[in-house]
Amino acid sequence: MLTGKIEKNQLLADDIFEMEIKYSNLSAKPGQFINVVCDGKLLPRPISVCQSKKESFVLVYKVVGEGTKWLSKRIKGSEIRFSPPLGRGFNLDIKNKKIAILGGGMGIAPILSVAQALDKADVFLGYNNDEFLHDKFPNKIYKSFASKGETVIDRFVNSKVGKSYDYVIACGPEGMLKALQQVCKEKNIPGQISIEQHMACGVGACLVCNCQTKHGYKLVCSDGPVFPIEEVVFND
Amino acid sequence: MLTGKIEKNQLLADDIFEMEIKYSNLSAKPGQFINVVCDGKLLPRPISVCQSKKESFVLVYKVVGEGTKWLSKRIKGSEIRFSPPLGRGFNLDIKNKKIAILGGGMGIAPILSVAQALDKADVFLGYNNDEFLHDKFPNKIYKSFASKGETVIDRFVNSKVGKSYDYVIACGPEGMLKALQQVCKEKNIPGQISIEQHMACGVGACLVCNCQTKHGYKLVCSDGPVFPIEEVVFND
Amino acid sequence: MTNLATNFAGLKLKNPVTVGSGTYGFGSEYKRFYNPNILGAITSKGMTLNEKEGNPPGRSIETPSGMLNCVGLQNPGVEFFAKEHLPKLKEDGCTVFANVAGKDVDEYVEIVRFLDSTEVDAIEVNLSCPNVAEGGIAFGTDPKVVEEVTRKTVAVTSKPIIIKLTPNVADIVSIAQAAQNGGAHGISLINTLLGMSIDTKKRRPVLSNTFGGLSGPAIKPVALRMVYQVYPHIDIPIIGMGGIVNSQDALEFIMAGAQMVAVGTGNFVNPLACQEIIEGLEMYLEENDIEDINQLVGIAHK
Amino acid sequence: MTNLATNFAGLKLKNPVTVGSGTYGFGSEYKRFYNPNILGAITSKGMTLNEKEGNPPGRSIETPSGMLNCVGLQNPGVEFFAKEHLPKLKEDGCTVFANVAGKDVDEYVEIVRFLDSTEVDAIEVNLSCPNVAEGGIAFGTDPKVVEEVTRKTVAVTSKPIIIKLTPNVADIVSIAQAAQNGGAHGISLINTLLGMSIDTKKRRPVLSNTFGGLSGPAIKPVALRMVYQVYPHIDIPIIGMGGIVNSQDALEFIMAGAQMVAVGTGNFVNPLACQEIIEGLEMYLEENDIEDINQLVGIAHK
Ligand SMILES: Cc1cc2nc3c(=O)[nH]c(=O)nc-3n(C[C@H](O)[C@H](O)[C@H](O)COP(=O)(O)OP(=O)(O)OC[C@H]3O[C@@H](n4cnc5c(N)ncnc54)[C@H](O)[C@@H]3O)c2cc1C
Ligand SMILES: Cc1cc2nc3c(=O)[nH]c(=O)nc-3n(C[C@H](O)[C@H](O)[C@H](O)COP(=O)(O)OP(=O)(O)OC[C@H]3O[C@@H](n4cnc5c(N)ncnc54)[C@H](O)[C@@H]3O)c2cc1C
Ligand SMILES: Cc1cc2nc3c(=O)[nH]c(=O)nc-3n(C[C@H](O)[C@H](O)[C@H](O)COP(=O)(O)O)c2cc1C
Ligand SMILES: Cc1cc2nc3c(=O)[nH]c(=O)nc-3n(C[C@H](O)[C@H](O)[C@H](O)COP(=O)(O)O)c2cc1C
Ligand code: FES
Ligand code: FES
Repeated sequence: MLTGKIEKNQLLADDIFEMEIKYSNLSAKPGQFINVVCDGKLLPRPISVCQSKKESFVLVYKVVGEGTKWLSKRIKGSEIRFSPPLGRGFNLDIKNKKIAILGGGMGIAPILSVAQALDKADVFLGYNNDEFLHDKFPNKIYKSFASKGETVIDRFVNSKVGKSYDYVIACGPEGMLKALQQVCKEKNIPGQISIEQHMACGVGACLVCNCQTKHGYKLVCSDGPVFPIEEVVFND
Repeated sequence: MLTGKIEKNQLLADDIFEMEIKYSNLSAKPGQFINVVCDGKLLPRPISVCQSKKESFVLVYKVVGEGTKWLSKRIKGSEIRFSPPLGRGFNLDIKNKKIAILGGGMGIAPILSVAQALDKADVFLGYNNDEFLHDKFPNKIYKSFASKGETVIDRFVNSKVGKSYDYVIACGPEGMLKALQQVCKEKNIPGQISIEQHMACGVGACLVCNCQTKHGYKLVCSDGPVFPIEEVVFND
Repeated sequence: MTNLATNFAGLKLKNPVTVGSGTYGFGSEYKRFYNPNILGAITSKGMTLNEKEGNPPGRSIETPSGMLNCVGLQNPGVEFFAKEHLPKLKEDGCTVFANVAGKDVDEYVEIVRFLDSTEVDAIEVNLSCPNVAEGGIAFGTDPKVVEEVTRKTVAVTSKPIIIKLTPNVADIVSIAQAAQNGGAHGISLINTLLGMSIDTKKRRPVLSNTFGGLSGPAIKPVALRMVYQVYPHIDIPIIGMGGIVNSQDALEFIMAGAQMVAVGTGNFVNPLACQEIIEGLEMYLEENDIEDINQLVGIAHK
Repeated sequence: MTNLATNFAGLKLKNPVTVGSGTYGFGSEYKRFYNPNILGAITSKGMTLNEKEGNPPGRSIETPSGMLNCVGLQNPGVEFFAKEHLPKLKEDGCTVFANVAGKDVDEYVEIVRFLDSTEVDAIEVNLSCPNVAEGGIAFGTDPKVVEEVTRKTVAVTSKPIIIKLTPNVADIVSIAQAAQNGGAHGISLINTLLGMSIDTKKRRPVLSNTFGGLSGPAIKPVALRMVYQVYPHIDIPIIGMGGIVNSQDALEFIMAGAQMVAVGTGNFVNPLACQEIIEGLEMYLEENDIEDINQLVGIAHK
């Protein structure tokens, strides 16, 4: 495990925190995650690397259980332990495409660095209520708010521009990805999505993090977490 | 469980910390303990109340495992949860006696408030190395240092004055209490000692904290932790 | 208005929460925290016919998310209980389950016969205590013996008999069925798992009895599995226990098929655990618009 | 100079540390953390004769100080292993224990016969996986079947056969003795305890297979107890496992009677666990002036 020092750990929005960790050259690719050790919990927690800088990196996480609650209470200066970057990130070798990048809820964190790398792409951000991270995107942004009755998929589909995209990159809750997959299937749009599954080893050794794909089970930690959108088979 | 706020948590000596907790009228009697909740550990940790003031109380504890390590990392202002005072404290209704109060190592913490109540008594403090709490005692003090080859029992026995005591009150490691019991038996001196045992409920319900006495098993949490020195039967 | 009241083996209880035998003494120890009569029932510590001294010191050690104990059935004997503790409990308005253990079938029968003439509301027969060489483990692992003890104890009392089983078996379902065949009115699942710990400094077992019973959240998955496995195979109600410390845990057991739940080690973790669990169950019903907690029993099977 | 080297069932190993089958893949996954050839042996994931898909998603959940899994023996089949993974492991200088499971006695025999012609150093026969309806639980709970599988697999190979037992039994000693009677060269203790978890929001079991295997520190007291119980009753060596995450844990198992220890869930907790345990054992020997780790095996019995 690697060790870094917390430089910042602040509330961004409802229960959502941004943590900056001092550590040189983590060199995570967009879409990769790290396994974060949370005291008192047995297994480390997978969290996407939101920003990977030269001397530090940033995690954005939501408090949903005891591990993330513990994280949220770490103060500046304390040490934190984590794995090297894990998983396959997004393939950014997408040329001559009109790309839409969609992030829903916590799914906004993993797509920030993708959007920064693909700054010509349009970005659709779906919030529940409070917005966060929106000011970090260099792209053209379309926001939607579930609290106002509009999901990010609604926004994407309803947007006139929506019709002209020929590639999507997305991360968000399963319902959102499933809806997007349906839309893309109808319009024959390819793309990549990042999905979640409970993990243990994080490196492809224990086989607990499988997901159903058209080509049989794959491992979210090592074959993913990013998969071609058409490949993932969601539950009904 | 009760909740208090940490006012102070500072290193006193090697691995030994003093924690002051803001809480009104805990009203612990000398020798009583509280069960302190340590995050990440299942069972609360029994710690003697070292000082019980009107608006706060003080614990003095040594870091020996994960629970006490967690305690030592709590910062000023954070909350801490604990039980009401538990166990029977020392019986201070000792009239016309020439009393020696002996504390060895962490056993110095529980006897401070006894010594303050019985300020005519002489106090023998046995340290390993670094001294702590010695400046809080209003009594005449005799110190000894194991690192210099003298135990508190050596000091007590060797002290000329020692011969004239007719009552002892003591707390410390089992070896010390056993040696003291031997001395007291020979000289026919009565007294009270406070002993330790692993606990679970802390209130006399689960029966895991028994100790051997001349009158059969007794419970350290509810019959003790203070027992007549002649009553406890130590292991060989 | 939501309903926490439940019917267990013919007894009307104000809620489905009791305590694990041996973790709550005879009730008085927890009075400083709340009035024990808020519980659906109080389960007494395990009692034998005559007073028992139990094991020497070195009776417990904490383990990851659990604890080991080898109290060894220390108790004042069933007569003392009936004279000293029971009247107080009844005065306070408690429903009382008396937990009993014997060294042989005869002792079980004799204790139950004795308790039949007292005011206890039900008798929980512990066929599982792993600590005492003469009793304990053997009884609860053989379906024939389980059926025999059940049949003989049921025969000498008009009070409900609850058979408490050991989890240290390969097939808990057949054991539970044996209890039902013997005429049991309910089943308690589970007692502690047999475990041990070694002091690497002394290079010796930590517990005075070498082995002890493992309890607490560590064993919850095993306990829950057993309740879930047994539920579809018997018609008598189950008291589920093993690692319950909050109302979410209690709900898991209820959904797995427990008609009642018992809080054991949870009382040590938080002396208010039982009270908070009762409140938590009430809140859950309200928030989820469920009228009666009994609608949730076994719902995870559907 | 202290000695960590050990002899296990006739194999000379550089130290007594291996990994729990199924927690370490086929070794390559942990190469980014350290070279797996530092281990006394690598134990492969569980293999069947033919490729197996395993259970649908929803294969794991964390529990207090433990985890449940129902991977369901997903594996590429033993031939693929021999062709793709084994040569690499041998090239790296690893000693390899191949863990195998069959749906019936014949499949066990066939796999072992196949592996006999490969470079694996020993074969660990899993009689305990609780996840697969056809195999798993039944084998390891009946002494007669244990003896039969052991005898028949030993007969078709000149390699050491290690029998891995399930803890979900009432009497582990008689099962271990059955393995010894069948001619086993070693015993692995323990596989996972059968458990489950319920999602109170969905009111359904969390795992796709309803039940799963409980592993991690939560089960350490049970695992240690079984090693301690079995040790005096057999003459073949034991691989102890269940909740080992650091060298103190490993020492407890060794003192209870384990000739080797395996780290399973511990690898997830800390990917460097095995390496740190090897270093920790070395330090312990030095600090305590013990020449040979084998002097500690079973010392808690003395
Ligand atoms: C590849 C990947 C990237 C992720 N990136 C982020 C991120 O950038 N920001 C963020 O807020 N969250 C992210 N998550 C989700 C995050 O891992 C969980 O919210 C977190 O593990 C919850 O831990 P807890 O202890 O607070 O909750 P608990 O529910 O108490 O956790 C219990 C167990 O379930 C696991 N678990 C719970 N929820 C999830 C989940 N959604 N996915 C996987 N495991 C889960 C935990 O790891 C733990 O083992 C990501 C998950 C994956 C798989
Ligand atoms: C009545 C009483 C009063 C005490 N007063 C003090 C005090 O004022 N200052 C102080 O430093 N220590 C005191 N102790 C000892 C203190 O309880 C232990 O040091 C502490 O529980 C260790 O917890 P841990 O998690 O750090 O260690 P671990 O060894 O990891 O604890 C593991 C388990 O063992 C128990 N345990 C370990 N050591 C002891 C012990 N000596 N006595 C009882 N249980 C133990 C723990 O409570 C826990 O359940 C007292 C003990 C008792 C019984
Ligand atoms: C200290 C202690 C003493 C116990 N004594 C008894 C007993 O006398 N009779 C009995 O049937 N069960 C006894 N048990 C088992 C509990 O009643 C309960 O079945 C078990 O601990 C699992 O529940 P838990 O995890 O909530 O503690 C005891 C448990 C503990 C921890
Ligand atoms: C994810 C996972 C997969 C496992 N797969 C196997 C297996 O294929 N064969 C086997 O014999 N044991 C298997 N086990 C059991 C472990 O090898 C080990 O016996 C058990 O987990 C206890 O050790 P631990 O607590 O250190 O994990 C598996 C355990 C886990 C956690
Ligand atoms: S988490 Fe172990 S294989 Fe993915
Ligand atoms: S700790 Fe429970 S009786 Fe003393």
